[in-house]
Amino acid sequence: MDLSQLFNVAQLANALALASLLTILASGLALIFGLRDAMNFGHGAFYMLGAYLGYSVSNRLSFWAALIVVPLLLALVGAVFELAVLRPLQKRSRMDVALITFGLALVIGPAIYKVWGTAPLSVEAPPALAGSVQLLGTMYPVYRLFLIAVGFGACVALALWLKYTRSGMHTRAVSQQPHIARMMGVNTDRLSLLVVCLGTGFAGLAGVLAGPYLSVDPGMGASILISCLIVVVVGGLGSIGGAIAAAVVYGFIQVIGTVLFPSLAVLAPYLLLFVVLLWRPQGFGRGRVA
Amino acid sequence: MPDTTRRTLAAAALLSLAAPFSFAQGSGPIKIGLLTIDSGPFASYANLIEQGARTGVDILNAEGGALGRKFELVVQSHSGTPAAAVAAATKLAQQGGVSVLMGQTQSSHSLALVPKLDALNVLQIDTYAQSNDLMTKSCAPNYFRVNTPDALTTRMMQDYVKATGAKTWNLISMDYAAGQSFAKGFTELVQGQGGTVQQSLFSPQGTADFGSYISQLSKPSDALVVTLFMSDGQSFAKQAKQFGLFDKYKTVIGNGFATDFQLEALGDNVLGVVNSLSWTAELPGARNAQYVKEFVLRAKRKPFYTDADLMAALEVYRAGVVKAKSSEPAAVRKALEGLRIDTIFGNVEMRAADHHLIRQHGMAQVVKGANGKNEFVMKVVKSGPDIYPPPSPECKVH
Amino acid sequence: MLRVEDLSVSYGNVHALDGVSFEVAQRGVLHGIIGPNGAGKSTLMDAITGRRKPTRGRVWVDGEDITQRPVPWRRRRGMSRSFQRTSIFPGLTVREQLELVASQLDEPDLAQIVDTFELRDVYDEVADSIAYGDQRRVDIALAMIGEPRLMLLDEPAAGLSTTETIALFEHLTVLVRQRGVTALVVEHDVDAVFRFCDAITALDLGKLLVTGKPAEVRADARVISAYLGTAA
Amino acid sequence: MNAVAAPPSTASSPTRARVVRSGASSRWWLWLLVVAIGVFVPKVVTSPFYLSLVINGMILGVAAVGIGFLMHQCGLVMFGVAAFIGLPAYLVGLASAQLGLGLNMAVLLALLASTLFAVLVGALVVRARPLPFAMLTLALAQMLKSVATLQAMRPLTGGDDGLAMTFNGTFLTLTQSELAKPAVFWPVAWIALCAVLTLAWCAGRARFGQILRATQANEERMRFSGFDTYVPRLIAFTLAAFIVSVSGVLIALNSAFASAELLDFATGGHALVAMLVGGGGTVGGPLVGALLYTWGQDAFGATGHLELFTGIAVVAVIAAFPQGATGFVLQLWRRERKADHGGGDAARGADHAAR
Repeated sequence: MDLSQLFNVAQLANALALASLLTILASGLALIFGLRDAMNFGHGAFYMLGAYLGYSVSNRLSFWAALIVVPLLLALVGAVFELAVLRPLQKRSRMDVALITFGLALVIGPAIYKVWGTAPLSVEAPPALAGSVQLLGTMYPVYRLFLIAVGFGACVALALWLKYTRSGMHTRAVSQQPHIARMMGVNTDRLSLLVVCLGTGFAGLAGVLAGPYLSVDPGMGASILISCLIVVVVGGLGSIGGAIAAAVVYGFIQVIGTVLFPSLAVLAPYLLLFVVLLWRPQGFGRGRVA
Repeated sequence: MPDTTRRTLAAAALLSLAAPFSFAQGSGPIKIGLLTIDSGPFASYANLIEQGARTGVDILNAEGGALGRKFELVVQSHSGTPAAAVAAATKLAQQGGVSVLMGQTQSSHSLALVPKLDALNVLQIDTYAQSNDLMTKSCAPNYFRVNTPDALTTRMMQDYVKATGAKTWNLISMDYAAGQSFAKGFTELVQGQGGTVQQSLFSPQGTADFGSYISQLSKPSDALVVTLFMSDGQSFAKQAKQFGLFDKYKTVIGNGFATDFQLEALGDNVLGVVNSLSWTAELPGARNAQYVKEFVLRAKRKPFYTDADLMAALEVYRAGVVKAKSSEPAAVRKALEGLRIDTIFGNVEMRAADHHLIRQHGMAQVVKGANGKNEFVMKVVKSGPDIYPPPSPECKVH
Repeated sequence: MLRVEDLSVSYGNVHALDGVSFEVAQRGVLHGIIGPNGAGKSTLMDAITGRRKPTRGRVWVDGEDITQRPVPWRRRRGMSRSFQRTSIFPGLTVREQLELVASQLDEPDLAQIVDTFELRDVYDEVADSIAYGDQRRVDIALAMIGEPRLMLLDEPAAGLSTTETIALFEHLTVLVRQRGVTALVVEHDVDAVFRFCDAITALDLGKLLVTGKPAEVRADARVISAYLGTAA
Repeated sequence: MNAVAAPPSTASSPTRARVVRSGASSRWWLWLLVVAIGVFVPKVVTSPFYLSLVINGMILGVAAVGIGFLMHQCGLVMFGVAAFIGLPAYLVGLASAQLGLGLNMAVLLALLASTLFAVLVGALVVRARPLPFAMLTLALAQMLKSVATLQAMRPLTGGDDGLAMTFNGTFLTLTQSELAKPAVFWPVAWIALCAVLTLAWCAGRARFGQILRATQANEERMRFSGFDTYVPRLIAFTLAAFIVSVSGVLIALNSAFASAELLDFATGGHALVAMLVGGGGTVGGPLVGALLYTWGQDAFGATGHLELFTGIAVVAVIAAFPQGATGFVLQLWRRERKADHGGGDAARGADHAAR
């Protein structure tokens, strides 16, 4: 396995493409965890719902319309999720909430099969992003560059929102010290609604972006959920900065692993999770939002 | 088609008419069990398989069934794991009263089922699993196979590889039983003809992003062989198009990669790809043409190779029942061994030594059809005796 | 009995405890620890009982250095403590948790402890359903089991009325004298401390002000200024 | 099926203790009687299909009892239960194929190796908080699955195709083909299930269980009461893993086949769902959940709605009745008893035991 494979631009871009998709998904999960202290095992199912809605909307309208409409639809789903599940179960233990979201994922899966059937669907990239372009000597799909741009753009926007807006500051406060923040007059319920909608909206965005990048099939939710959990935990539960860093590391480990030790590549993410959870339980970040 | 087959065809029809008068052992419908998968990557093709089997049974019943009894299809779906397949087969055999099993049995399912067939007292006529083991060490008295195993695909490629004149090869296959055995066989084949395999990559099942593999394959060689199935194949095809990978190769060969029932979803991503294909509607033979006509009439779509394999399996079973004059598994097994049967593949033999149907196999290319739709055109067709390897000594069926 | 040497605890550049040293020589005494909020009383208690690793300094009990010893080892060797925020077993009844701990530390006379802390009437209630005052007494009773030689009580009177506080300290004094237990009491109620304790240590901003008899400490200028701010 | 409801805990005042002790021994005799009768069920229920259906339910029940014990005693949910189902199943196959051991030795080796592995893994993961613990065990199962399907491991485990086993010799005088027949395999599964239920019940009732539940309630106070809290939890994890390993071995013995799917989250998820629906609060709860789940798998399997119904069941159970089906039933039963006697501490005692 000559090493030139490792350092050519295409492999670097592949790692960033995977990292950007995971970042969008993981930051959504980290937000929900930061605010509601709930590890949402249904996040993969939201992502899959986003991909299937993306398929339908881009067929009827256009891919660009889907990029806007689907995250909003998922934000609505997020609102229902917050009001029907997270808020009433605030007092319950973290484990109970996690198990309920696990049950939800089991419900959303078959619901999607009922509507869209079980055959894998293919979503074509819009004409503007369909071709490939010369990237420092090798042909590289335009769509993936777009994906990298959107992925990190979303994260920058999220970081700016957290840093410079009032609701962003409240979010950081609540995720660190919920009781004190409540005493300071932060309406945590209203804020949680906003944040959960944002989190599931991000999952919808990731779903739509995944259409042309990967394939839309019934197994996509479960496979990416485990990667997403690893990224969030390794990044530090509830920390957005940590989640972004962990997503990039995860992307590189996955790509480099595939090139250097193809069969062991599959093990790399799990070893990463084991080492982090045991050696540094709060993960890379400071274990709180941003 | 030589007229002898036409005459034997008429004789077989007569025979089936005469059958009702001879009192057959057992009465009521002859039940055929169909295994389908309801979750995982193969689930999306379950209704396709069921439709193929149901249409085949309807055609046979229209031709008078066997021994004056009609055939009846009993369908049982399961979650797709080998253990679930065994449980579903047990239910069909003990609860459904079926005397033969067929359907969506992947290699791992058939390998798990074979040791149980005797205890369940049921035959299995496989149309799905491709593993070579089922022709060698994992043979069993009650196990028959109609579809083409991997070894055959590799031998089919032999002449085609020589014809392309390509010297350097890249391979990408699923890190999966079928993928592993094929890659090994193909590498030996290429080296045998003085060629070299530059890269042989394996991608775990359920890989979504093939970017890192495609970038490695971008280091060109003369030809590329893709052994990826189902949704993995579809993802690879789409992403390869985005990378413009196929344009870098003179020849691209698919094994289970471009299949007719995925052709529509694959679209132009696979234009020009040559794929091993064991059957197309355009194959010669009166019975084949008649089958295609009736299939389109009943199912409102063109039959794929999976439907043809199911039809052949049903025809083989009918011939066994007619010869044995009973649907009792042990009797049908003895009757089938060495039997020459008229099927849509023509007059073919069910080899006694390893219970494999010696039928044809081919190589087809994806071309833009007259109506603008992509379709397969057979480039090479080989008859069974030319390509089936001699029966393996490891295989014990008595 | 208990010797604390240059004990310090710091988080980054915040020094919650800075070089505190003092000694409690006799047995069967009540030793008060006082100081304004944030003086480091609880941190001192946590460092001595092993709940928090000190960044510097040593703790000796009966001449043996126990600074690195794990918490369960210390409890089995007779060093017990109660908690500022009541820490008992919510799911178990009072009887079950007292009997459980008593079986671990082979307490000879559990009945005496139950009666001393007036727990007889809530004995079979599940801990999280009894009154706050009762819960606090269970917390201290748990620390009393197994004839500990050294007991550290973290604000035992927190949230109790003055009469209840006095009754509590009276019980403590009886048990301490009877069982020869040395009790270190961190307490805000300064009057109770001056009235019942045999010796007192005063802390402020993580540093030791003075250790001595109640009268001396009461008169000490540094203690007055620490509590009342600099004298006008 | 006899759902073993947890008998009321020991009486409160000393005088009643003597009365209950004699009651306890009579309960023991009743339990042994049920076990003895259960062995002859195949004489009554002869249809091989229903027998094999209930056997699958019992095998799943054994795994569910294992993780139910861990959840009830330590509050730790083993998401990666599949690891300890798949590992012993593979080990039985490997021991008989690669090491050529007789079946009895192979089973023993599989259980021992799997339990030893649990001690090693447990030493690491038992330290973690409940949520990271759940994810660590999930990662463990997925890792084992990846190893099983590694190219290098193909000669040993058969990769994706799975490992078809040929046993040497017999398991307690039962040959491989006999083990495959439901009527013959029933006593093996039944005795294993009853042994596991008794083990979990006794461990829960013993002081060991009390220490675990107290540690779960307030670990700091336990440490400050002189209890080491790490070793008991490690022992509880190992015991739970051992129980789950018995389930894995039963699968290998009955189907003589092990595949990577056994290590997949889906298979593990079945045991988890069964335990949650049945109710982890009692020893028998997970078993009832497992039987319900297997029946559902057969009834809804054909319609493909299985996942939908299990999802709804999990959400409903956790939201509405946290103690699961058996916990809910026990509560109703106890409320009547309370209504008849007008209260009394026995009822509250029992309720505690089920907490």
